[in-house]
Amino acid sequence: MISQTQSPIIEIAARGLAPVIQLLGIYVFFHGHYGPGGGFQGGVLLAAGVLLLRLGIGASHSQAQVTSKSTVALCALGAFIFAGTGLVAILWGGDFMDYAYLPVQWLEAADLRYYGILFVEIGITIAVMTGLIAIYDDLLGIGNAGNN
Amino acid sequence: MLEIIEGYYAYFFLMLLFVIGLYAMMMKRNLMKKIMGMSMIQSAAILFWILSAFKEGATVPILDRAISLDNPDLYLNPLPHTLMLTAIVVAVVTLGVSIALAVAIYQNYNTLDERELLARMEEEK
Amino acid sequence: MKLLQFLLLATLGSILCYTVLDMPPRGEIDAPASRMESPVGTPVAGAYYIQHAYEDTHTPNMVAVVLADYRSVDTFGEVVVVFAGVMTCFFVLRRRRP
Amino acid sequence: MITQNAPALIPVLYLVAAMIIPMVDYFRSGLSYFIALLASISIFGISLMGLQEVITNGPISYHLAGWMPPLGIELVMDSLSAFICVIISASALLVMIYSRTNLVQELPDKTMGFYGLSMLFMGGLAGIALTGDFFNLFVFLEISALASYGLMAIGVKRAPVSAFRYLVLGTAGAIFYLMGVVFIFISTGTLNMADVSNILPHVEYVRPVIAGLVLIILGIIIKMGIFPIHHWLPDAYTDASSTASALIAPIGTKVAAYVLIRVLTIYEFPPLLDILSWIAALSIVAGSVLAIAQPNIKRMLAYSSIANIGYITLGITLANPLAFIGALLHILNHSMMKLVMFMSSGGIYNNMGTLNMARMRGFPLVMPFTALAFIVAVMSMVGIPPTSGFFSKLYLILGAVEAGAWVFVGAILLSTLLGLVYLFRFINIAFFRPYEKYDDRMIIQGESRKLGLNDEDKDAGPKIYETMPRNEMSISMLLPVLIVAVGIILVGVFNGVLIDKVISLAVPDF
Amino acid sequence: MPWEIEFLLFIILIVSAVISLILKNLLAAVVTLTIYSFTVALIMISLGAVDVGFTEAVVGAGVVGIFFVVAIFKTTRKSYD
Repeated sequence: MISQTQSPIIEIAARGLAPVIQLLGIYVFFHGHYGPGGGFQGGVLLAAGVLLLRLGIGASHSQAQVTSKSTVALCALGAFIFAGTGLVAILWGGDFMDYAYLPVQWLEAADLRYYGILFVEIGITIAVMTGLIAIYDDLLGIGNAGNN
Repeated sequence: MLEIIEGYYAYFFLMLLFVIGLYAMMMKRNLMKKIMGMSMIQSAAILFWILSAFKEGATVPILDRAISLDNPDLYLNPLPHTLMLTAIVVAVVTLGVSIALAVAIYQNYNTLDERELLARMEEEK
Repeated sequence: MKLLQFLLLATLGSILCYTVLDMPPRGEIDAPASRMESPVGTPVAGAYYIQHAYEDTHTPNMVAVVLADYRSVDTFGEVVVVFAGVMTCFFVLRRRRP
Repeated sequence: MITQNAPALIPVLYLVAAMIIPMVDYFRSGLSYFIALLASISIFGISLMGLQEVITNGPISYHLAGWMPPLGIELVMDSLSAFICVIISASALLVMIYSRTNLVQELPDKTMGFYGLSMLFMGGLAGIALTGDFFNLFVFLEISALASYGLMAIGVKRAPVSAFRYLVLGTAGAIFYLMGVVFIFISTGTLNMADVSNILPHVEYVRPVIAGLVLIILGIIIKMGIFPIHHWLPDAYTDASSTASALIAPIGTKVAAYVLIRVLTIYEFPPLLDILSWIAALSIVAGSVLAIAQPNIKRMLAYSSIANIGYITLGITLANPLAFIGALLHILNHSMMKLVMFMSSGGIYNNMGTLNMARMRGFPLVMPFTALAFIVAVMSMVGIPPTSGFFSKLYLILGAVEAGAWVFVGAILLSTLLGLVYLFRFINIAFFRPYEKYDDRMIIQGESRKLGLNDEDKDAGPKIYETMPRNEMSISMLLPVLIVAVGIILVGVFNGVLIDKVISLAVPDF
Repeated sequence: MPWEIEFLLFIILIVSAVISLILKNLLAAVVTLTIYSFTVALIMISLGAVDVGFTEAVVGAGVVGIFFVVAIFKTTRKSYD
């Protein structure tokens, strides 16, 4: 799993399938307002695409999308987007996570909540995607110095 | 009798699953099997919540223009579904952490069997 | 010792089965969680969410609304749980410098 | 604005600090400590402001996301939770100061992970203390639990095994809790604690409610480490690194005891209280007896934690104001005691190279200030008058007398006597024997350079030295220890003021 | 969905749970566990929880399986019970 595999079938299948899975993940994420889906499911699908690449073509060749070094920081960034939305609401006078107080004047409260939900789900997607990849990398020891 | 079975069979199965999971966590020697038992009791609790949201004859909690909102009995209760999304994430992450600890144990002691582990820890002392 | 554990599990299982017989059966429409109003007059969350989710947020998927607006702090906690798990795996398994 | 938003800011700022730490570390390493320290200081200030506000203006009910309580999530900051928050943030601040030099010696390449996890742990605990919603409590419980599994898993070689055991038990506890909450939810239809306690008298499903409460309490008891289910606690505390155990031991189990207070005040069910108080009495005696047999100081302290959590549970379940005041005072007192003892045992391990009490001969001569603080904590543990431990035990005994429960009075007194045995045995060895040095870790680095030893000598086994180096802990480690030791005496002397101003407001109506 | 189908799904659930605990080959046990989680997802969807069922299907069949397989790859495959 660490080095590139010998079999071309697996590599071609992984290379071909991973973008489709990730496209599906992005679709699920954006369709979360209207049907089953949302940040978490989309994030897991995006992570599944990357994990398929990690399994199929080897860890060192699949660093292009998400590097092992940056996963923890990106996961923190995703969670921080979520928390930051709430803190902005506090700064503009509302309660924590009250999207109606987000500083966008030309939208009414209901629409503001619509976009607030979308914004928060971006954070969830980033955090879940990179988080699952980070756990996988740690389990295999990919991020360790000297094994990379 | 059939009514009781129809109304309560799901609860009974879930309780059975809960006990099976607890059995695995208490009695199985292999750490991986313990982790599997853990994921079983987690899904038993999660299914229990989902069951509490179920209403006979109601539709999924996504707005349908054809169904009026005035009568909430026509939609399933969205609250337990939401909570269980959170609980599933918690379950997965706990599973990941437990697997990480199992890998760390294997790196230190080269076994996953609880008895061998105890024997090796005694040797070390 | 093993017999004792089996007995403990069997007792737990039978107590739980005895308990669930007192619950509202599967799919009961009149269960407390599905009512409009609780016995003391406070609104019950489930019915309120169904009726007001769309007008409050213009989002048809009620689960997404409850997830990210009404109970957003649970979801915040969920994301932090993911982050905590990542940090734990990082702390336990990853080594920066050899 | 800060006071009004204090209930949300206290947990969220901890969590945000935990998120900032890896992001900053990605660009530049070495700044984690300052972020954690800054967050701890500011949150300590915010919780003091919150306590002040609660005492003057009454409880704050904070509606997260702007929705009213049964619909949204409510954070409740009454004087009880504000008191717990102050304890949490103060001990976090002290341990953060303490970790400056100690952590670099213990876990040199893992400082970022440690500070991130400790911030997450504190955030989870503060969230547990403040939340007024059953499911939200579960989420915060899992945050703090996951962080503590990680913190416990690094230490001696067998630490992952202890952490894994704790993980299995802790997850079982969390699932019991979740199962209990679904029973309550099915029979009441709400998750808000205040709402549940209003609705419960009108509920027609009685069996699920009782089963749900029992399951919830079972889950909490597993996290508390009370007697029959205490096996994870000594291993976990002993095997973790000393900074991590100084962080977890003072407050980890107390917050579970606080949750027990919250759950028990929701619904009156007397048989449960009786059973719990007997378990607590058993835990007091068993913890003290088991502590006597331990040679390792951290292990001894862990067993004494079991006894002390028994005191707290007993005070809660006796259900009268005096015992309740005793329990709350004991939460504060025990946190301070455990802070001093775990922090100084970390310093002792660094300087003396051993945790075995029989080998700490002459340790007051090596580390005089640490020994002074240690003596204060020991006095407080046994209950000698000017310290706070005396007063908390006094209130507990008065409460037990008022409840007419003489067995429990006997249990407390017996445990005090046993405490005298194991602590004065240690003091006898440490203070009245001539100095000898055993080094379990062979030789620490600074020492080996000083003595001109090279690496081959490291395999030579424990050594005895005749010289008596004056080797006090570094100032950043000593300062928090001394602050807490002074605090123990101050709390003891001014306990009347503390009880009048803060604790008596937190006592519920019985 | 008629409750008889759900009853069958529950029986599959219990049987796959028991089998995955009995099997001595951990890799086979993990495969059975993914069957188990997929059955859980089916039950959730039959109870009307589409979001949760979707999540459980994605997570249980995908990520959990990968984690277990990686862990077995890093440790050992055989188990004594």
